[in-house]
Amino acid sequence: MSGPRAAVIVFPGSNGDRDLLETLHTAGFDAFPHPSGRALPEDVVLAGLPGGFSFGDYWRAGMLASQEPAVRSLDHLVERGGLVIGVCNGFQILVEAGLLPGALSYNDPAGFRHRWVTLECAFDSGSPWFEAVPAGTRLRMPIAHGEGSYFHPGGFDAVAAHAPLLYENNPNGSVGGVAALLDGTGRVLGIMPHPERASDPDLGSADGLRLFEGACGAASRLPPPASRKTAAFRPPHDQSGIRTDIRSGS
Amino acid sequence: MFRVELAVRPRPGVKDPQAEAVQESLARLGHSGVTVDSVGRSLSLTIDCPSAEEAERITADLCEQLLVNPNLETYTVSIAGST
Amino acid sequence: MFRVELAVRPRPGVKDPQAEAVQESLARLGHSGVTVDSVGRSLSLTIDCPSAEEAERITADLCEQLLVNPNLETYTVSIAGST
Amino acid sequence: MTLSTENSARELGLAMGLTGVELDHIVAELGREPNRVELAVFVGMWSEHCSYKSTKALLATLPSSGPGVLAGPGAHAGTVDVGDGWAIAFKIESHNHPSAVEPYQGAATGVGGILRDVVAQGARPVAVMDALCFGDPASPRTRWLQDGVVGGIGGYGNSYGVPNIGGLTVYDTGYEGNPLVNALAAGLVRHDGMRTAAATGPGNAVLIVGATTGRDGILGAAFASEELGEHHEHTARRSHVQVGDPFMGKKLMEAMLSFDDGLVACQDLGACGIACATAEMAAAGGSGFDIDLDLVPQREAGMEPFEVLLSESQERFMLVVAAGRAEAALAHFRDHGVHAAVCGTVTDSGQMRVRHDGTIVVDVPAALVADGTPGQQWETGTLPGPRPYPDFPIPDDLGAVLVQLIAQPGISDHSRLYERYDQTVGNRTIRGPGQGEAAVQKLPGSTAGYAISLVGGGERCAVDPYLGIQALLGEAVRNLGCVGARAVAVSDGINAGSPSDPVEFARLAALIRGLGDGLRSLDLPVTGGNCSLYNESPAGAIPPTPMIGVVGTVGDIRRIPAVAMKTGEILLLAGSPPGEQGHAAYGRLLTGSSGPAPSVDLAADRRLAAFLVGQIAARRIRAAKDSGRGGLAVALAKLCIRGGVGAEVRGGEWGSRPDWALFGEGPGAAWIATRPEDAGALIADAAPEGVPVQQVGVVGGNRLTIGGIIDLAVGDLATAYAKEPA
Ligand SMILES: Nc1ncnc2c1ncn2[C@@H]1O[C@H](COP(=O)(O)OP(=O)(O)O)[C@@H](O)[C@H]1O
Ligand SMILES: [Mg+2]
Repeated sequence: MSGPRAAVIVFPGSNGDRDLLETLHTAGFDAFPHPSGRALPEDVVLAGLPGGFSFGDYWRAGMLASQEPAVRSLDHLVERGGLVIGVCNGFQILVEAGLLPGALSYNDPAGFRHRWVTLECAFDSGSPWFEAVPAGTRLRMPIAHGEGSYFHPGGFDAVAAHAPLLYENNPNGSVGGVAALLDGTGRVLGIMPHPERASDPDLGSADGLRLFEGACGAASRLPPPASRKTAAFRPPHDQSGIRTDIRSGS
Repeated sequence: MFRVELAVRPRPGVKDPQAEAVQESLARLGHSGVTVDSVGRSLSLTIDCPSAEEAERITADLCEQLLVNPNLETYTVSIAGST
Repeated sequence: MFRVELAVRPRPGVKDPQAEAVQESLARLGHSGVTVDSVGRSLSLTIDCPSAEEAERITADLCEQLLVNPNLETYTVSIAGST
Repeated sequence: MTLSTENSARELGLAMGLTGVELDHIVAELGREPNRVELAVFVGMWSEHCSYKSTKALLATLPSSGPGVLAGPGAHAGTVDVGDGWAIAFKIESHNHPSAVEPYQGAATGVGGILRDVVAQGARPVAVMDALCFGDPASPRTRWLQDGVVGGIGGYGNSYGVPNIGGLTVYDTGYEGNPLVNALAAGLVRHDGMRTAAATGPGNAVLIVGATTGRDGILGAAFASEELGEHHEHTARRSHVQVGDPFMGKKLMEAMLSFDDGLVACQDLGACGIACATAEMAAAGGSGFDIDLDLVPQREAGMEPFEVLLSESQERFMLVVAAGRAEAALAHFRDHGVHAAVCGTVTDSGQMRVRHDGTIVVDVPAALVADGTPGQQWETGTLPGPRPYPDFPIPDDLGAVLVQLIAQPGISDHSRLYERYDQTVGNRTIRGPGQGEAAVQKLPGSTAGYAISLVGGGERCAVDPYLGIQALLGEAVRNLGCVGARAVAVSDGINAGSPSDPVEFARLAALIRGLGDGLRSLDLPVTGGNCSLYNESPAGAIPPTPMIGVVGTVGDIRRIPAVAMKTGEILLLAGSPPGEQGHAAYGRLLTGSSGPAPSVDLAADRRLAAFLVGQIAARRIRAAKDSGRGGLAVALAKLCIRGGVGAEVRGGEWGSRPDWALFGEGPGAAWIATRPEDAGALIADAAPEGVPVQQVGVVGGNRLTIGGIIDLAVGDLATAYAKEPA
């Protein structure tokens, strides 16, 4: 298998790892499963944190997994210019690990919810994840979670500039309808809905695949991992957290 | 008005998968001296009734009807005085 | 050995959909005078260490590092003496 | 009664539920009195739940072989060929009694248990479906039960990572004191990857893997074979219920499916735990087992031997591994984060021999324990005959009747319920809950797939069990036809009352006879199933309630009809509107009585299904829905609601009793939406296949109109459909 190397971190209790691997392959990555108990290998350009119930989601979703060695090595991958995606439980883990701000809390109304939802891309972020998803694009994919209500103590204003995807009909009480979040580099994406399950028209939608194809395009242009020092993408926002580049979607 | 604090925990001997998983993870993190005995739930209620005894009775009713599963869980109640 | 009881509850002002859900079930059962203020979680630990201060310190570390999400939650700890 | 009292073995055995005949048989076979631990093993293993002593002879009459069957009754889960070298292992299991007492954990462990059957067969679980029956939907108790049951099914399956792709929910006062919770699980396995329970090879190691063993649900199997008493008695029995741990279950599943080095046999630990697995595995392989209970990883200190043996702690398997490979096996399982220990060896003695604290506490023939019950004969009573509906005039406003029917709990929208289930994890679900007549998934890396229809309920079977179960079979076959699937095999779950009541036993016997005859006329085998008896509450027995799961193959998932019909399509009616007044939700609604026997015509259902499969393969069908509960009118209303689109159907087809034509529940009928250019060819193909098809209307607008009989805004129908029970 050729293509950029991508590791899918498998936690005890992950259950979306196979779906994520399959979708990364479809998008052109050379993807492989990587146990969460070990730091990531140096040769990967992308790490995927899959959906599921890592450590049973016991106590608080994502909390126990956020301490795993593979998660602790994500900083290093990001510094090297690598890409990270956390889907559903993976998003919870990224937030718990502090790689993304805020918190994911109990759905409002409470309870696990599976549903096909429509997301709208709020602005052009410049993030590699969104190369194929311009502002105004609508994406259809399923949600499947019980603790996916995005919360930030500063409210929506504090994160709007980093929230490229908003729910058309907020299914879980997320502040401002935030469905996904980018870090300051634009390379770390947390997303509560499941783009890896919207990766094939036979399954009802291939909209999610576009995120991965964008990432694969960007990752293919990266210099080989060993020689990479700095971020390979322009930061999408100034660091004040103020939204500078929003276009309204249609 | 009485403030009622209800603490619910697994009955001794009943399997407590949450405690086992938290224990496993703490061990992985190297916290070897810490044993997780149980993971429970807590509820804070305000009950509008004339006396503490009444509040206690209502709470016991609620626990039996809905809030506690007597076969899997035990509970303790503390009534925090009227306000 | 110290027994530590940790109680975590939603930070005031943060939404508590679980409490709302319990409130709804109570209303359905006709319990009108009861308000559900919050639903929280609790953890019972045994810590093997020489002093209560040490147990307290270890617990505070665990809470800060791991067990409590300060964005959403507050916590109280009680140390139940050595055994 | 405890095992330590000084009663004689006989008194103790009788008190614990064995019959005199059974005790005599045990003593005769052993040549001595059983000791107390042995007695407990017999009590558990010879309970109805484990031994099928009341139904064995009846079930033996069911057809169980067919061209696609790779493993039938007797396997962990029936397994059928679905093409591309893949097979589906599937089975239905009930967890009625545990769920009545502790709905969340009862249902969760029910799902965990049936998933372990699939894993034991060597298959990776790909789907769960559930069949639920409750009492009054508006009562607080039903809400509490349903909330817990649905929470438990979702809580286990969502975490485990297996999608729930459909099910059924029935509300009927007959289930008030005794709800039913049945679950179907399906898994994918390569033809050459199937596993067996047959333990062979003296000297091979016996391993127990997974969770630790605690005092969980000791003699739960015997409990499942008792009637439910008053509610307060449930409380006293709550300790029978297990706690599910989907996190452990998932780790264990991955560990099991990635292990084959030296694996000889395996079995899940369910009812009667270690006792059941040792006896059945040894009996299946014609071998014996020596087990040392001290080697079993235990969660609690000081467990009695019978407790360790009969514990129903969840998330465990027993394995037989080739001598010399045991160490590697232990390392494999521990790497996956689950407990593992060698706890015995295979022998050639034919005996189930159990040691505790250095002494032998059980030494009995494995085959005697596993399937040696003398069987149980019950008296058969006479069934009350069905009665026709009392005469009633045609209601003035049939539109209002339609609105009422579509709002009936059981017919109305279940999305609030199934939203609590993950339906798409695993990237296989082509049609999930609410998306078609049957669930559809695709095979790995292929456009071929398989479909599963799970149908059930007791209303029709209460009127006539023999015809009622056949009506269900017909419905399942039609459902599969609507998604282009050819039925291959059946798994059934029979839920019934106490066989000691002659009328209940007659119902049970009629159900199974009806099933057998129905299967024969459809040329379908049954590959496994489950019987849950003693479903009674102080109010009496439940209606006799079968659940029928049918697996079918789909040639090309890209050709199956759309989820909804669209403006501009032509509406065709396949089959004839029912003329006679067979049992129907409509009759019940209007007269309050349960009415005559259901109308059944399996040959017509079979022809209709074959026709639909052919036309779907020819890409001529855009949407299809068969007539089910509420008849043709409800089926069409649901098609309109799903697509948010109206339909205009001409009048004149509906005869002198348009109410029965539209709301009757006759067999062999379905709505088909097709493109105008395909309608001619489709109709031309129908006659030679013996399926009457006529063009009756068009899709479009925002009203549903049927001749001058019904004229309703689709929005109003949707509102009624979505209404929560008050
Ligand atoms: N209603 C039924 N129809 C057909 N086969 C049945 C039925 N009930 C039970 N069986 C078969 O009887 C055997 C024993 O059932 P069960 O004890 O539930 O299996 P297991 O021990 O694998 O859980 C199984 O092979 C099962 O398929
Ligand atoms: Mg149908």
